[in-house]
Amino acid sequence: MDLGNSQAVQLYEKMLLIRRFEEQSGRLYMQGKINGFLHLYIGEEAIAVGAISSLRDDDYIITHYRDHGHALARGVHPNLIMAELMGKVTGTSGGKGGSMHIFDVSKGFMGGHAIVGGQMPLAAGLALAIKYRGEDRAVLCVFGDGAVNEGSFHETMNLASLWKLPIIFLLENNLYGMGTHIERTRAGGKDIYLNADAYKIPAAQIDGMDVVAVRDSFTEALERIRAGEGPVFLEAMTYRFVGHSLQDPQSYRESAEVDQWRIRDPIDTFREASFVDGLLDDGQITRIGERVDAAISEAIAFAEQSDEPGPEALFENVEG
Amino acid sequence: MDLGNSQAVQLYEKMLLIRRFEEQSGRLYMQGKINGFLHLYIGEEAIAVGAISSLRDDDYIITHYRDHGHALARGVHPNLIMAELMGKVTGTSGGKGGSMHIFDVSKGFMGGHAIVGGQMPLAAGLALAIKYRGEDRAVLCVFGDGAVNEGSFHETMNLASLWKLPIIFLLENNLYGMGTHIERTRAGGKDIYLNADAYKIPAAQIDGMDVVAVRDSFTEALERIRAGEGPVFLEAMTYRFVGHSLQDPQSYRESAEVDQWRIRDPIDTFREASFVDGLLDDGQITRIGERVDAAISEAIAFAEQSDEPGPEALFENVEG
Amino acid sequence: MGEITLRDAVTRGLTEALDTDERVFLMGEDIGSYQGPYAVTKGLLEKYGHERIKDTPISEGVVVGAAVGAAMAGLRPIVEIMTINFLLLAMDMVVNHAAKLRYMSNGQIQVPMVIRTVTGGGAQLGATHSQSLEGWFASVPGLKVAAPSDPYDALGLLRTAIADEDPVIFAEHARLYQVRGDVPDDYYAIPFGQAKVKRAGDDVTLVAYSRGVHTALEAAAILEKKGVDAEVIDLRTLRPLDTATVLASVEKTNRVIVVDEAWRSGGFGAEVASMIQENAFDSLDGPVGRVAGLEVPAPYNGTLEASALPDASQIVSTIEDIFGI
Amino acid sequence: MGEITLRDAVTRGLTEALDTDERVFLMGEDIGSYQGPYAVTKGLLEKYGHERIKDTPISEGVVVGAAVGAAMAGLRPIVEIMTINFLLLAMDMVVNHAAKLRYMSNGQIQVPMVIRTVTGGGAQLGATHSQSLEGWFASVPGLKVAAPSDPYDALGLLRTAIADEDPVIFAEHARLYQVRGDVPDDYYAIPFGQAKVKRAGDDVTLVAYSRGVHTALEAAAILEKKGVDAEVIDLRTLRPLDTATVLASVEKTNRVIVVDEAWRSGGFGAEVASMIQENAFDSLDGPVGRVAGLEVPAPYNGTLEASALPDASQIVSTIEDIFGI
Ligand SMILES: Cc1ncc(C[n+]2csc(CCOP(=O)(O)OP(=O)(O)O)c2C)c(N)n1
Ligand SMILES: Cc1ncc(C[n+]2csc(CCOP(=O)(O)OP(=O)(O)O)c2C)c(N)n1
Ligand SMILES: [Mg+2]
Ligand SMILES: [Mg+2]
Repeated sequence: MDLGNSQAVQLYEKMLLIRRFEEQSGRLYMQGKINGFLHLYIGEEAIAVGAISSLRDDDYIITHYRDHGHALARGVHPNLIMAELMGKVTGTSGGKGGSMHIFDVSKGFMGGHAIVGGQMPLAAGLALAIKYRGEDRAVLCVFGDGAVNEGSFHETMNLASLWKLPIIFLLENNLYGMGTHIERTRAGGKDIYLNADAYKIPAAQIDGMDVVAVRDSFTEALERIRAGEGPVFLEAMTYRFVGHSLQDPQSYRESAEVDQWRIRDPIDTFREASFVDGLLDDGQITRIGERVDAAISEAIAFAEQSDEPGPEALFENVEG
Repeated sequence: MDLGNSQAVQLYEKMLLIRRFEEQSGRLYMQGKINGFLHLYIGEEAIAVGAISSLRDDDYIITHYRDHGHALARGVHPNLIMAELMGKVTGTSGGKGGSMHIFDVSKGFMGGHAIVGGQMPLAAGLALAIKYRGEDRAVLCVFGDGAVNEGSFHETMNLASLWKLPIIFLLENNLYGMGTHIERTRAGGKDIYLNADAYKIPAAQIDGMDVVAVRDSFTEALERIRAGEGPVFLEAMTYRFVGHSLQDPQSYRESAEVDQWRIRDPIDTFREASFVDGLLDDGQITRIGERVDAAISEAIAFAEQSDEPGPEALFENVEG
Repeated sequence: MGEITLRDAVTRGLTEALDTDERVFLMGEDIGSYQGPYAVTKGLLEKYGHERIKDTPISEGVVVGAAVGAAMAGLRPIVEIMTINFLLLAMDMVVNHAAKLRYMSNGQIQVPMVIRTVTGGGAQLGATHSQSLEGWFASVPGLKVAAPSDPYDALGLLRTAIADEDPVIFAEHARLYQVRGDVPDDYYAIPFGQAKVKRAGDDVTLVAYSRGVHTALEAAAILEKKGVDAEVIDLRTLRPLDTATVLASVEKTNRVIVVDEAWRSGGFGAEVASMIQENAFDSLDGPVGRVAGLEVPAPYNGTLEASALPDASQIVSTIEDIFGI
Repeated sequence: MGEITLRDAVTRGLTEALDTDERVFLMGEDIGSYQGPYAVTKGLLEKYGHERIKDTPISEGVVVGAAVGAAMAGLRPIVEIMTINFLLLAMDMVVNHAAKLRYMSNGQIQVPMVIRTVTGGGAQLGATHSQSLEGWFASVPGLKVAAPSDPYDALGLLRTAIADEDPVIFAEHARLYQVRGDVPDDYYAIPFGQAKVKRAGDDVTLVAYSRGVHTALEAAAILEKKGVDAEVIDLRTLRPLDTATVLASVEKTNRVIVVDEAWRSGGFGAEVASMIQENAFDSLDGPVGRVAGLEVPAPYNGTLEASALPDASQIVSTIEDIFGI
């Protein structure tokens, strides 16, 4: 792998942080400490980490409800996210947003959007603002294979290309929208990147289980975007190892299919490859694991010890 | 031209009927006898006539607000359409629909829809009903180049192909949506049929100024559709010789452009070609002109002599 | 006769319609292989197959629109829109197509279809997923809106909805699926526009629908202890609205509170309150009171969210404030 | 000071904002090379160029959504949606995005944008093109809704709308563009939530907005001849709603009629009527009356359509019916 040692550490640590965060979130949900809907990112970590590690600090990120991974990859503090999941006043939105609506504008993290496809038109607007001001920033717009069938996808792709907006469209194709397989929802089949051609947007399909491949594709795409040449579309093939949400009985897929994909676990494979390439040694791997565990424990403790918002919060920030 | 004499008469007569009907509608609008919005089909007659002459009586047609041409081509009586335009009780909708909302269910003419792109999802439903019942009927769904950028286009194209619905998508590409040229609204440019591939729908671009070419493409497409192979997409290139509606100052286009297209007037060119090929002679042409003029005069007289709906009509047909 | 949940009552209504009317089919996101997001359609795919239990892409616009088209062609589609919040993506199809086609075609076209959808808040789903928008649909001529509060009504109203010749919005409250109640084995149906007196009383009328009925009944129990005898009316359908039952009650009690989970301003409660004072002004001892959702997007935090939704104690205190009882 | 049309007042407000605030740009269908479907943006493309006067594809969803995104990033987009009926295609962007983002982000995000749109019926455009849906938006926390009735208010409210930190629906009535009125040369702005007494009177209060104000003024002229002195209140903004001005008037006149072009059931008039009787019950001589749109989709035929819209004679006869004056 074409990677420095410190980069390997960073990529691995971020992915592991997301994995452990999600595992603990799931556990806390079962304990009733997190409520509402909870969508975990387990299995897809390489995408958020590969993509976001290639961005600049002044780029925007906007994503769907399965958003913890992207927020963590962006460096939104785990304490704040966990507190939000638990509805605490210290959370990213003071407990008023919840898991599906994580925002940290100080990090250019523009949400967490729970309406399938809803973030896409907003991404066009963020990018329009960049272009209007003549800046070379970019917008990362994340969405799932299910969102592709919404009208908002079509309208956004057209506008973004027509106006040459600086957006990188990142499709997380995990083959399912909730419990329905993409072959049963999309006439064009599972190779969605082919559709970008209809909008004259350059596109590629990439391996979403390979963090380095994701990162490299992004680096290249961003050059084009910053040069003012308009949007790029990247389809990362992936799989969610767990249910759609914590409510999901997963009756729609065979466990053999899940097992097959688990073999390609993005964290295990990256750790092993890095080890083989001499980028990570046993000591580092242990220390990273310890750091991540400490960060998660801290996040949980922070969240649990935080207060709920007081009644005065109810009417705050309805209007400006 | 591969055409019989009686077919030539029919095609010519229908096109002329539409042309004269529209000319008179425009005149009546200026006189204040027709109100609201009025969108004329002048210049595009070959499409409706070519397409609809290839349909069976039990096929459905659904179209946009620029609908007089399709209704006339389908054989909806000019009297009823003209009465509707004048808001009379004898009109297709008893004067309650108006120009943009012409319906004649007895002829499978399912409207006249004034929301851009709105007819497309309905077309999918009509076709779904056909398929559900195992029939070999087809749905003709007409829309403009402007409608292609609505989310409803995308959602409908996907569903139609996914479920192999018996729809013939007929795009009337007259290069403008109101006053905005397609190159300024569509990233993919003016060859819209290329987009059908993204949905795995077979598609072709056809000459919308040539009634026989339209008819032939339709005949072929319908075979496929009736065989249960799913939708077909045909893009007919055309031009409206007049404004978008009677309100349109047409400041957005050069008269030279209009003149250029007027050279290819679908009625004149068909008449001349038919004359050269011996399919229409001077006598026939004169008689057709007379018949058409008589039909239009009758329609206007019928409409003018008809009553307005009485007050009791107001609350009729709100609910079943 | 047996006690079943509201969920099962809806499932029974769907099954029965699928069994007895070939024109009926179901369409919606994840109603098939996922077994239904709220498990209402559980087992139906296995029983009726893909032709009649149609999983759709995530495309609310064309899902509703295709149902409209199928209804235009004589079928009787039943669409599931996962929650009423997502109907915002199909507003044009509902309001400008389904509701208008009969009128614009002067009766040539009918649109007999049902849109089942989940309404209401209180499940900590956040602002985008917790709205009660049924009142908007109830203001549109050409639409009908039903919102049952118990299993008996759910089945009886669903039967009427499916048999109706017009588009019906059938709003199932997310937090009522587990409500249990007796449902007869024999066939019955509940005509639209007939409210039900859930509890008779002489002192004050509580008008509600859907989950609000339970809140009102809770309040009635508290009021009873205070010696106040409340009458609770379940509207059952918002459009058509049974004004007669409401007005008869108000003429008896002279006091009325409307309970509504939607935001207070412009919620359906506003219509009910206006209608009552227009028609029974002289019978009223005081203004028609409204207990409704507070005017904030739904917060995720459970305590905050609960504080924004109407509850029994608010009903009791509103009665105290207005009528001094 | 000069007399200009409401159309020109809006154009002036747009021009001024474009001149003074670089963050302002316009976006909409046919606002540029077509010169605006209602000619409000005439000449602006030539003056400001494509970067600031953006013709868009016919895609209401992304047009509104992109404005939301641009506002999130600190610009001040002004969107034109050709008519309020087409906003049905962007409901999700307005209601579930623009209105929610500030709250869900706990104030991290602001969405300062204006959606200008044309509302109302009476132009024989048929059922799909003639609705008055502003009341729905006025029920959503996080949105603001302005609906001017004359050029002075149009400019004053538009200035406030553009300066506001939240999404504003700015509803221009299709049949008011030609209304003329004096507009000062000097700068002024009209704060939201301040109704205006258009005509003072002691006997009955007529509450209206947008075109309804003109209908109410016509009625007041008729009433005057009958010896009835009507006070006419123009709400100017529906959200926030100036309850104080309305209630003060009702306390003086003891009689009130709400005029609303939307369908009566669940129209904005329902909210106003409910609010009044809740707060001024003891001042009322009789019920709050409503004169509103009849509950039918708009018919094309002009006579029929006119009969479905509120007019002055209905106001007069409603006052007679309720108050016997
Ligand atoms: C407009 C809308 N429709 C439906 C839903 C319910 N829903 C939430 S997530 C989801 C599946 C989305 O699938 P995909 O885009 O592939 O993302 P993934 O969950 O696989 O990451 C659905 C249908 C929603 N939130 N919004
Ligand atoms: C949803 C919606 N947006 C905008 C309009 C206003 N409008 C009416 S026709 C039209 C142009 C449509 O162009 P196209 O589809 O190319 O059809 P054409 O008029 O050229 O036949 C527009 C923007 C509308 N009726 N519906
Ligand atoms: Mg997916
Ligand atoms: Mg066109």
